[in-house]
Amino acid sequence: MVLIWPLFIPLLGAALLLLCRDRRVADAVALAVCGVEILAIGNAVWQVHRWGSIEGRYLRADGLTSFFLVNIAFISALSLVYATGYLRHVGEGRFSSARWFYALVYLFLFTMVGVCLSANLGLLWIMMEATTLASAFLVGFYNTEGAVEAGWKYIVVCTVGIAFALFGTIVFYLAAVKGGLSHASALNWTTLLAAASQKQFDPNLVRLAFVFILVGYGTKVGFVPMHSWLPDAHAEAPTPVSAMLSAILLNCAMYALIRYEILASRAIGTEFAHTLLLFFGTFSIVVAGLLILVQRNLKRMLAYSSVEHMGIIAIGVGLGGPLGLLGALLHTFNHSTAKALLFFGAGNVRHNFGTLRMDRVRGMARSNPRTAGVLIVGGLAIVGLPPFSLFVSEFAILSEAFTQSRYLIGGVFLLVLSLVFGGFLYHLLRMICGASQETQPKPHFARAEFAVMVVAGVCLLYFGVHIPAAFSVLLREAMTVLQ
Amino acid sequence: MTMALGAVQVLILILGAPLARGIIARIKAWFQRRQGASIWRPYAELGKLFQKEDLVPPTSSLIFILAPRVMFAAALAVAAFVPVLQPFALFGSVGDFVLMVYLLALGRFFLALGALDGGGAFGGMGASRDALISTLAEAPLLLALAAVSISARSASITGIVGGTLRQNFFEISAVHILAFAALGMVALAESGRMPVDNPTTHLELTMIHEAMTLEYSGPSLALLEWAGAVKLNIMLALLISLFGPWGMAGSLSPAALGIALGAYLLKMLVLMSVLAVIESSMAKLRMYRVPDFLGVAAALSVLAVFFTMIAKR
Amino acid sequence: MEFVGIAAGKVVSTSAVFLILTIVGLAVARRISTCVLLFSMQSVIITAQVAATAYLENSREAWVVAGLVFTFKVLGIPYAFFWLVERLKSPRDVKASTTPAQSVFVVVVMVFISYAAVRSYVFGIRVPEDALAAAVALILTGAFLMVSRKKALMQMLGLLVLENGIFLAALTTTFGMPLVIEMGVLFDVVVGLLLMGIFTFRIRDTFEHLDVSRLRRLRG
Amino acid sequence: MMVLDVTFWSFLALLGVIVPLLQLGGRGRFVRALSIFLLLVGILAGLAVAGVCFWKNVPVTLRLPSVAAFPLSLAVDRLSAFFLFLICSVSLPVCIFSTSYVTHHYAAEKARWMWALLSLFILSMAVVVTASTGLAFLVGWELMTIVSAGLILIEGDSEERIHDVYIYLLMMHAGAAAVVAAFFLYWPYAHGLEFDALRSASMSLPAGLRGAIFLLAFVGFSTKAGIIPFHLWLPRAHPIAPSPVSALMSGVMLKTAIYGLVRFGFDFLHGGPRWSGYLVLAAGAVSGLLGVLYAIAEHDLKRLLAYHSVENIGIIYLGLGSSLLFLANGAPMWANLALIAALLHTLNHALFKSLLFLGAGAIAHSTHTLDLEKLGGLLGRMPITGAAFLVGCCSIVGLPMFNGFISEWLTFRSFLYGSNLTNTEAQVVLPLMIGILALIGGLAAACFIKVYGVAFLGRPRSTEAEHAAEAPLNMRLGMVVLALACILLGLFPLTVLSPLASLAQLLVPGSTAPEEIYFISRVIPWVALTLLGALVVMQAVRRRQRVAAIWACGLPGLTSRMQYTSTAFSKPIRSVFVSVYKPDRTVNRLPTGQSYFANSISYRSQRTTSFEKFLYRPFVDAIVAAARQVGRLQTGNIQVYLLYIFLTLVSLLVCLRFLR
Repeated sequence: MVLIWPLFIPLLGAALLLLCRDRRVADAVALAVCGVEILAIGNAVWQVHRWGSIEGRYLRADGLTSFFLVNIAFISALSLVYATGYLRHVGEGRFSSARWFYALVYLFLFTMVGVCLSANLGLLWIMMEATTLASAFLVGFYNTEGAVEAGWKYIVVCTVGIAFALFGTIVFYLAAVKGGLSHASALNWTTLLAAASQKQFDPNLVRLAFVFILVGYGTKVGFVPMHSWLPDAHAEAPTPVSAMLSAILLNCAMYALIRYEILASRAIGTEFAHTLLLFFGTFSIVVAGLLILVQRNLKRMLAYSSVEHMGIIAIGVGLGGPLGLLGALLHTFNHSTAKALLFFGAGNVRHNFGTLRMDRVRGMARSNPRTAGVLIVGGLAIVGLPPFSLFVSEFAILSEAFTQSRYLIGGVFLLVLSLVFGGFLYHLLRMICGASQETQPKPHFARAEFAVMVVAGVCLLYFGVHIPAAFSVLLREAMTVLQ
Repeated sequence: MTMALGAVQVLILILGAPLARGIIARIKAWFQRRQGASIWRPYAELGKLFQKEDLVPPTSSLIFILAPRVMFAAALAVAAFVPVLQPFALFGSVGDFVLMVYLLALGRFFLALGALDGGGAFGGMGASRDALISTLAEAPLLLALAAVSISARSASITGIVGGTLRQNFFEISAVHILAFAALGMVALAESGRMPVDNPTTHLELTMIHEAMTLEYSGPSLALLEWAGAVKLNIMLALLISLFGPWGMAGSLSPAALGIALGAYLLKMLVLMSVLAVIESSMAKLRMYRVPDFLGVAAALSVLAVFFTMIAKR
Repeated sequence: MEFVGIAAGKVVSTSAVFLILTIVGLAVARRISTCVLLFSMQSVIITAQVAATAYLENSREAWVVAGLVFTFKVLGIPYAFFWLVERLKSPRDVKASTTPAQSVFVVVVMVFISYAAVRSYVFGIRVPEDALAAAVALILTGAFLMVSRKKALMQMLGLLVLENGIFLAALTTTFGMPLVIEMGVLFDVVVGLLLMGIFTFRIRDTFEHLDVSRLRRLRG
Repeated sequence: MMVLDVTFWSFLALLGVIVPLLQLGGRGRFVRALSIFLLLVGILAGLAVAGVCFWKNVPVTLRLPSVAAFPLSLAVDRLSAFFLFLICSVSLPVCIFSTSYVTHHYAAEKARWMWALLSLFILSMAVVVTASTGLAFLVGWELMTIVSAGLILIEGDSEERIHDVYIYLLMMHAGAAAVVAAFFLYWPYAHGLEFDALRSASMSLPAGLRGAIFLLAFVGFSTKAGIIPFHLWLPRAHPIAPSPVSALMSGVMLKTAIYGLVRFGFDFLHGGPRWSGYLVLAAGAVSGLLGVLYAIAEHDLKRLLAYHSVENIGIIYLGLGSSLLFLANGAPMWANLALIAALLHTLNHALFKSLLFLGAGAIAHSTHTLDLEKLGGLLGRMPITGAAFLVGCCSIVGLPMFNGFISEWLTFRSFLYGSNLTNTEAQVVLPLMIGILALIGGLAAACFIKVYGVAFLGRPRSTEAEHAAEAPLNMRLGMVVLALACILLGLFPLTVLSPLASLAQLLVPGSTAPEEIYFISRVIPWVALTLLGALVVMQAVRRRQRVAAIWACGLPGLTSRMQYTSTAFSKPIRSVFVSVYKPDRTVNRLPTGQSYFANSISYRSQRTTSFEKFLYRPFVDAIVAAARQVGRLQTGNIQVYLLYIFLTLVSLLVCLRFLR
């Protein structure tokens, strides 16, 4: 019952918001629903902490779920508060009004919470596909050429990818059924985990299933070469949605993948799944690192950076080990914060300069010092410099790589970090420094927007220096699920 | 007593320097079948200059006056490193060759600054050319000294001299021959003699050392000239004491000291004759051939160092 | 009743051939409406197979699934497609980037591959080899259609064929997943198609054509 | 020692938190003045801690709360104390200098950032040298880079500057990656990055790994140190920073790299692999020679000084290399000597290079230019600055009685001992390094004759130089403090040498304090006395002076354009070493076609370093080309995207089939 609320509230919120015709009312309702949702998630996380895990027929939650739920709550709260300021600049169209926006966002949120709470692998798939469906209109929200194109690519590519995940799910189901589980429980995660530990599954089938799952959910995570939808969708979506796509959706897809990784590792040993994850992770960071170098559009660059960071998380999970998993989980959270902050900054750039072309933006330090500050903090954090939190998580993953004497991966990782550093700094320095353009854009900044960014920035800094005790507990409980 | 003798040695090197110049000029004149001036003339010149007033360019600063004095003081300090009559010198046992070379560099540094402070074109020209030469001379100088020092297993000047003294003249090694050649060439360059520099020219295309002292007059010029003479004297004395110290006074008896003085004067005369021969028979090198000349010296000194390794086996 | 059982068994064992026929048809079809019809026929075969399975396994859930499949895939979706083709008023050819001959060749190769791929798995799990191979062939053909047909509508159709293949695979290997899940999957498919349909309108409105291979503004 | 702990804490707190917060958050002049005062107090506290630890050898350890699974702690052992002392003793005069520099040069808003970042910069360097876990080290290391880049950007942000800063950041990051890798290679053996663990793990490392760690540390730290060919950033970044920052970057920040190399090479690895000495020697020789040669060709004062940093780091490397070589050949006594030489030169270079950069700052303050061709005659106009700068010049050239000489002398002596080794290669290589060092010294002397002669002596070459006025009091104070330090250290080196000898004994086990340090300490005062005595005597018997114009070859008078310029001065050396410079010369005559009757001739000589052309450019081009190729895969065609997915799936399935 505890788990119903986090699912139900966004759905209810979406319905409520469709009724709000006035933008101000919609803002207020959206924020209120967000507050209630945070409470619901907080309650669920607390209960999980108290009882260890909550099992249900269709919904369940354990430490890993809590961790991702906290992530979702945090980022969506930031995004929604940011959106209240952001939407003032958006022209009202037939379906591009504030209420539609909020309604779709809450629908999107519902599906993502659903992904995390699913106890049934089939339900997990359904929710995963639903995330695509819910966010497709958000991606195409502006209804411009680019938005429509991005939306189409997003929905088609992701649906095809997810279709393979469905096949993978079926094969897993087959393996479970052949392994002696009943039809009703052969998709239930808890049962499957127990059976996997007993080595009841045909290893060949599990391998086959995992390959399909990896390609399928990997499309959603944004592994190269299945990442093609990602830069388009991130670049064309409204900024709060970009932030949510990058900072929550990708994590949710990663969450699904991690669930299967746990199963596969239990069933056939860790080597197979880990090798695949390491391969895709490494390949992704190399390609994304190179692509970051040649981007011209700020949001596209951020999108490729997301690909890179998902690769890093995959490497962390693929390495396993206490430090690798710790790093991967921390990195999930840290990357979300940093990427959300950067997307917010990018949104401001778009408002103030009317473009996202990085070569047309100059001298922000003078004309928009606050946006410049946001981009500096976010940029330094995302390339993994201390004292920001991504440094710590990347440090942990690297430690694990070297602990296992995987010098190749460690070396490639370090090289790519330098590459990405070069790519980011090249553009950021030019955007922030230098003489500003002749037509001075009006520095614009709503208080709410700025507050959000300050929260994110402080969070990045704080987690780089110290990890709060509560968060440590959350991390520890998530890691017990993983190990 | 030893200390006193050390002081005497310094005086010999300082006060005898103009004389050495005079003698060289006289030998050169003899080679050129001229009568030549008196060998005491340099003293007269110095005396004359010391009587005069110092002319200071209007744009110059304190450095202009300071430079000749630092130059002379440095020469004085270096003179205290070189054994003449006995295998001992004031700084000879505590100071090593590196310190000695760097003291010479101190003088040169300030001389060049003084030249630049004149504010004319020639000072800069001389300083620039001198900078090239002394830069290139420093490496062979130190390497050759190092080679000698390695084979004597001591870095101090008196230690090296003592090491050579313990050797028989006929057992003199390849290291010494090579180092001697290198040091000889460097000594020519360092003291501004042919074929590197012509001390008698004032032609703007060719002069180096003279260009640097061109704006000086009176006591400053006297100090510069004197210091230059001391430097030459030191170089010659150094060559003698490092490569041919035999005859130096082992004890402080008058007889030994007398022999030592005689031997020193004789050896000095030989070297000065060689110098005069070189100066009379060779043309000055073009400016950009000087690096080749010093390159040969460097090669010789590198070989000398290399041979120390072979000699040790 | 014995006769029905035999017929059901027959359906299960021979449907593969008919499915392969529809695949070949899809490869050579030049008009969108033909493709939709072929898809509809494909769905009929699958429905029949579900029904046969339901009868043989005597499962009530499977009957519900058969009903759902029939309603949506045989009737609903093809009807929606025809409606779309009418409303979009776009040219009716499929705009293939391969000639029909090439397409047929590719499809035939894919059928071979399917049989070869399935062979190594069927021994372990005892499923009808033909049906599973047909399912894999459907998946591959769906993928092929999506890659080789430039029309947005044809991509949707390719996706449907692909989904049919997956459904069939689930059916032949495990006799279907739990009902709730099947319904959820079907719901997703339908909503997904709905969204894609809306997007086709948007594409037509913004670009004035439906050729997705020309949507190349975002790249690099 | 509670007192030391508290002092060290207050140093960290003042520099890291209080001063930046007061500067950025505080309002009013009083608060800002207070924060500057607190900054100076903080540095003094650091100086006190470092001094006590260095001379009395009392270690201080601070444990900080760990981040995630990684402990953070700072510890001041004797090596750290030496470097902390170096940092603080240079920072103090630089900050004094800055008090007037910043007020004169920056508006209030920039000044706040300047002070805040300056404080953080000093702190980050202190963190680097006192860190006792890998994480703390790397945090300090990266902070140091970012903060210094911020300081450079405060000065101005034109396109070229941004480009230079970018190159700086990029190379620093790549270097940091190498350092990170060097640390991480320890992990399987040390199970952590605490320095104690690394130290004990070094015993059990396999030989290959030792070599790899040393190589990575060498590359990483050499990048920071500006060793050729990793020096590309140095002559770009140092000149464009504000002068006090240049002083800190060149004087102190480069030294953190030396610290790192000593930490790794001596403390952790106890000498590294056998070839380590040759590698470091070669790097030092190349950097020393090329650095000074490039410096001579420059006529921008700060660029010239930057290249001299390359040279001096080269000299330090020569000392370190010979120490490593001695260590590898089982001669700890001489290794000790060479290490002392290197460390002393580190301190010396910090003192005189920051003095020179401050001098450059004072010149820029008074004349608004750093182009040597536009200076001249400044000594009469800025006597204190001029005198202090002269001390700096004498020190960097290594003239006796100044501090640079002591360390160069020790280096020479250590080379000389090379002949006593049994290893034939070392026996030849080390003594030959005497020649290299002598050549470097000679070239440096030539270069600083040029600098001082052209900038401070003769006639002014521009109206700005003609109207130059002496720098404000605080600037002078900063320079004079450093100049005095240079002289005192040059005359009485034993104060630093004897604790350094004890430090070297810790790093090189089995050695005793070499007699050379006592030797030089004894002889230098006597030599100085002789020189000064002679000078005093000569001054006493000085005759009258008269000011008279010099002979102008019959022309009406001399103008400043007739003086030798900086370019002209260096011409002989440049033409001898032409193969090093490889200049691209272009001569344009107008009108074209008539070679004898030209109206105007313009001559341009441009030098792009060969390293940039042949090493970095192809590398960067290759990466960008690869990135573009990869970018082409993102065609924009959705069908191709789908194909990627299918192909990935198929190839994975094929792999699955065949790997089974």
